[in-house]
Amino acid sequence: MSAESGSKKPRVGVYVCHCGTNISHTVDVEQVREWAEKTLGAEGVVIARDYKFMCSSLGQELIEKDIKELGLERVVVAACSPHLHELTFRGASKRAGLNPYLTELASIREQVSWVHTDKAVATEKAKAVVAGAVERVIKNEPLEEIRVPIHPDTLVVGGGIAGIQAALEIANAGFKVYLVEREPSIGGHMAQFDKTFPTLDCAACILTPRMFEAGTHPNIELLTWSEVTHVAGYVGNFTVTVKKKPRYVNTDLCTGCGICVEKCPKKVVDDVYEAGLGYRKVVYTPFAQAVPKYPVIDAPNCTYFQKGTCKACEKFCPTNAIDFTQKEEYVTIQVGNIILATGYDLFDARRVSNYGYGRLANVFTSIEFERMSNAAGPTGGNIVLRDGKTQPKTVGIIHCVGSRDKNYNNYCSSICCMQSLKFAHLVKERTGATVYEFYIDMRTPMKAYDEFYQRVLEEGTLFVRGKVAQVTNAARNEREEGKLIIQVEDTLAGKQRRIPVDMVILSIGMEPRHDAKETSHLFGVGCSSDGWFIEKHPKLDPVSTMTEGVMIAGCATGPKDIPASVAQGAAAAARVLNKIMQKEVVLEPIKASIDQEKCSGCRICNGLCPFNAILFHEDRMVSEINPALCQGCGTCVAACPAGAISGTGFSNEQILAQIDGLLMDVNLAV
Amino acid sequence: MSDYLFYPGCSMESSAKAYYDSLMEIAEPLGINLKEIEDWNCCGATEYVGINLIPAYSLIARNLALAAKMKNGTKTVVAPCSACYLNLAKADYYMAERPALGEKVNQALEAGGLHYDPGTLDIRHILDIIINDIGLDVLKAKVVKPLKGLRVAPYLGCMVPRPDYYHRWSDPEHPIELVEVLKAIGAEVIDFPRATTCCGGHMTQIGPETAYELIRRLISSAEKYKADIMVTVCPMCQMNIDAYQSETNRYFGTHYHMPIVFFTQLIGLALGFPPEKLGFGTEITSTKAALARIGVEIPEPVEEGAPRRKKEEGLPMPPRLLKNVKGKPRNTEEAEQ
Amino acid sequence: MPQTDIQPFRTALIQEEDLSLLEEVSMKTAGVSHLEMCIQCGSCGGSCPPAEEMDHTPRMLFAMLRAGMRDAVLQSNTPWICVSCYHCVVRCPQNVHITDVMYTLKSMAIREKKYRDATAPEFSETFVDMVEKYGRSFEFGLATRHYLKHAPLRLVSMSTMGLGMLTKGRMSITPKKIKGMPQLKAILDKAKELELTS
Amino acid sequence: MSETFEPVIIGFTCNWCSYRAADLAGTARMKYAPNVRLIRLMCSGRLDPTFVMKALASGADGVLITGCHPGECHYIEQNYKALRRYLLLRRVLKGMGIAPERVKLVWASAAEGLKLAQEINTFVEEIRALGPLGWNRKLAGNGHALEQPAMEVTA
Repeated sequence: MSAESGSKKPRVGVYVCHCGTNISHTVDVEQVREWAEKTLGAEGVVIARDYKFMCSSLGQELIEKDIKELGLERVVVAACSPHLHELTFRGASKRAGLNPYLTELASIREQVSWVHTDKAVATEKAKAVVAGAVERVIKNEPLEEIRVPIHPDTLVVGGGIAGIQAALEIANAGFKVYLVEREPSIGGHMAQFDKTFPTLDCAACILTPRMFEAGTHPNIELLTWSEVTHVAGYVGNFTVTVKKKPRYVNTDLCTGCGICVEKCPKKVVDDVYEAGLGYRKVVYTPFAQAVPKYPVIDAPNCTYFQKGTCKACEKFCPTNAIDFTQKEEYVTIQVGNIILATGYDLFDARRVSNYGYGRLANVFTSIEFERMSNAAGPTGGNIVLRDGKTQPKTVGIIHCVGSRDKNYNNYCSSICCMQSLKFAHLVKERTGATVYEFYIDMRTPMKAYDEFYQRVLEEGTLFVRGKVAQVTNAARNEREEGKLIIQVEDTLAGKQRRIPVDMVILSIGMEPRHDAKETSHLFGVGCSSDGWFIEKHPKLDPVSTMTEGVMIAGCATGPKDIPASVAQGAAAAARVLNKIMQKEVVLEPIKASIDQEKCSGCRICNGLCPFNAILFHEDRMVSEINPALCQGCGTCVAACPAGAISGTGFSNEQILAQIDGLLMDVNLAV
Repeated sequence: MSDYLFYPGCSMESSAKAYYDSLMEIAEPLGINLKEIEDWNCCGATEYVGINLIPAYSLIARNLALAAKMKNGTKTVVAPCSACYLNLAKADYYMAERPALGEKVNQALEAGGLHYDPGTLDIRHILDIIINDIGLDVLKAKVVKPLKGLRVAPYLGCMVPRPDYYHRWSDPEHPIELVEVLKAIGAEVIDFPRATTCCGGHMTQIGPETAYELIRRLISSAEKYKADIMVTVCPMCQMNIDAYQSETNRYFGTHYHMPIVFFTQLIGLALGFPPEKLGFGTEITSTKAALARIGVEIPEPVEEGAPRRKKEEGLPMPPRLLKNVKGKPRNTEEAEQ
Repeated sequence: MPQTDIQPFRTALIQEEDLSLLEEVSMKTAGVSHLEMCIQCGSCGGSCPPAEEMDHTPRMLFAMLRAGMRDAVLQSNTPWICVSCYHCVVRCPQNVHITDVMYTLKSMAIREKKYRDATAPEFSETFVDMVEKYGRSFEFGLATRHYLKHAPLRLVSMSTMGLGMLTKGRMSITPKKIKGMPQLKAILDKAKELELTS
Repeated sequence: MSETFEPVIIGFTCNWCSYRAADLAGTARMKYAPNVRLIRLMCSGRLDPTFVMKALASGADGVLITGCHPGECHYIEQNYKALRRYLLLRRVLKGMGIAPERVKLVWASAAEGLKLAQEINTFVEEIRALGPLGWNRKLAGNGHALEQPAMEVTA
């Protein structure tokens, strides 16, 4: 490589971090420093230092001092991943009067010292990584961060307990919230439950006040029976389209008296709220405490919509609130932040055909059991077999149905152990039946959970450690005749057992919403291959997403129990409030722009932008990028045949220079 | 007519001759053209793999290599025997899943001038062909004598729906394919809970007491559901339940009489073929009474299969020759009481 | 405690531990066994139709493999009782190729002559002998040879059934031989020199 | 030089997935071959084929391109564009007499540190098997490398 010595290269400082021994254990830091000073001197490096912890205040001061005293124009810190400390070192530069974007981090910890073992080889690679960063930083341009005002309103998607909590937190802080829910009422899965573990509080008793508060809060606008159909814009300035499905009930007139429901002559199986275990009318409110109180007409099942006659509801409505002419309605709202609390679906137990759900009458799912044990449910809280009257004498509860199984879902659904223990307690309490629990591992890690396990043990529930092989009605002898037989290896006894029972409860796991992929595209959040939304950081940023301004809470990111969902709802709200209070948001100035002189008007870039940030000016026959919409991916930069598009932060010059730097040793060897 | 490469398997020439004969009869009207793999050899059943892995898979793969040479237009190999079907399919699957196995097997094959690349062929079972290629509509259209009033227990056995690495079946434990075919020919199909449980396999030879228990579970269950006859797709299942039924009865002191035939035999009846052309009459447990219900007369069997010592009402006499004799149904829950 | 009391126990443990056993079994199994993934849930032992005849459930056998208890594993009757029904395979939450592992354990037990009852291994060997001789299985030869050796009296009790099979044309007294015997022999001879080592 | 050939590979990573996968591999102390040097882009869609050419011409023996799984792109669908360019690029390389296997596209989500490490190991072995490219030496030699590309078997 021909180094043009004497040319006016910017003055670069290189700082190599030991990171305690995290780096120096595998990389000869001293050697890297020496080499940087000597070999990269020709490239413009005027100073190279190493230090135990560059990120410490002393380390940062070192850099600040050099910038001021040596007149550094570029800084390279060879340390950890930029995702950890890029902001730290940019801050140091800024304090010393250097544009923060003239500082680069070279990752020699995550990409070198932690993943390699041979010290000599690792040291060589560290040098290459540093050289790449030096060559790149020379081509960096000073940039100004972008500031965008934040719209103070917030959209919360999903009216389960996580969404309700988030909405209340923000509303109570004095800001407006739109709470969108696709079912007729808010409340989510929690509204279906009877008791909650481990305290056995009645779910309705603790949820209803929250629902009521959300429904009547002056700062919360409920959009139930509604779905988000389109999202445009970016943090601080989202434009969201919401489809309001027709209720066929004029909510301005309806008083929620319930006469229409009473008079409606048609009953259908309620697959949503009653989980298929009970019936509802065709005009209905899902449950007594529903918020809002207005009913909905289920048009596909309504006799009037299907046959043109009936109208019983209309006839009897005292306020003339029934309106068969209602149509879908689209409303557009402006918000600054969005919280996704879209929740989960339940695993379809029929997929585990060896457990017989759907084939064997007295095999129930956990959600069916919740409804059955609920005093407001289809059996009035009586625990009975499918015939609706017989109390079971023996009940088997099977854990991990559809979870921890490569044939279905790999993950642990986290709530099933506790839920099953709760069922065992309820069955005992209400029927006195013999209860078996079949588990692989008992997982009771949260507050007061293991104590609940102890309590259920004490109550005499029989625990069998083994994944149930099958539930069958094929008896082998008299004793099994007419029963459901649970066949399992009792792994602690080392023997196969066949246990005849009257009722089986399958503790079914949680799954991502069936439409999670579409939702993730709609809001531009990441979705893992199994369908759960991806957090910005699983530990340190669990309620943010990679998309600024879009938060997530509750089971949308994975299975959670009620306390965790509530905590996440509140945490997401805190994140949003933090943004709102800042009044404006700082964006990375990574944007593409088109040189109008070079643009040939070929329009190749136009179709490449998924954010519709590229406009084509018909009159001048050139394209232009709207910096407010550009997200900085750089696809158009790479595609422009005229080389007219450049991208700040990741320009061609920067990347080509980095390649040169990374391969410097190879070329020196030629 | 659809062309298929055909791997009959050893039992089709002997113990499951009825399967072979009936399949040959119904193939033509259903439009199935079976081209037998030239000079095929035994698949090794469940025995060879338990002795020596590479020779066992080489033995299977010789058939695949021979079939691949003939494939000409069709890449589908049809096997009617469950064990053959599974062995051929597993060899193809494992040779790909474990390249080291594929490599070694091909080294062996090359000693015989052969070679097989996994994935070259589709290995399918005859039931899969009938339901998915020919289709229920075609089958229904060909039925001239629906088996109305015949209560059948659909018995698929183990090795067709499991392990099903290629996901060809509706369910590994409660698949619907055989049920659908039997319904299509007009039979009354019972909801047989043991449709895919084990018949004992080779245990009839090496551990008969184990096998008898498994056979007992099957026939008692079929009888409980008032089946007239069991219907299978597997020569081993047919053999165990048919030929070992009297021994099972003797062992437990029971009097079950549950005939079992191949599904192709019943399809043949429904398509109007005379029973003697379909191999009826070769079973040990007579089908006479069962088929009389639908007005089919079976040629007089040489040997009556039902237990002859009918007097045994009291305690059963266990056969003295067997080890660990237990004269009553097993109850694994005994210890629990 | 006097040293002599504890010594035999210790020795037994040291002798039995063979931590490469699991890997060896996995390597010798067709396909990718996933044996190391076993979570000891027992869905195999629960599924197994003849589990009650086994001295160890499959799950326990896998725990013993992990513990390196070579002799105890290879002496177990479990693989010989396995009926290859694949119920455990489709239910295993970790996709362990259980049936194929059983085949591997059988072949290892045969090679190391560890099996305790010769009936099953010799049946398999007789079957294979027939196949290697004729290229096809030969039920009559198999049955007569097997029963003569292992259950001569059963031969008598089964003769009614056997006769029935013969008269109904379901069993042949003469074996069928394939044309390509030399080719098959060459393949199998070569195959016997080979082993899965990776 | 040592007897085994140690290839030098340039890896392009996406800021949102594979770069984080590399971070994760580091945090989890997964060990992998040291032959790959990574460059961070905001998206695999930013990958200009020129970058690949430049890397190969400057002495790299192979180029690894990594991005989010199809359907998981942070920018909605730009990784599909990367895929299209990658396929085109391989055709071009082949036309130039360079084994197209020298460039490989791998999907790795932010959670797939292990997968990324494994893919890197595999790719290093693949390039090791292909041998050195040495395009930069040719360039340094006669300055006409593009007309006289490195000798490659392209059967």
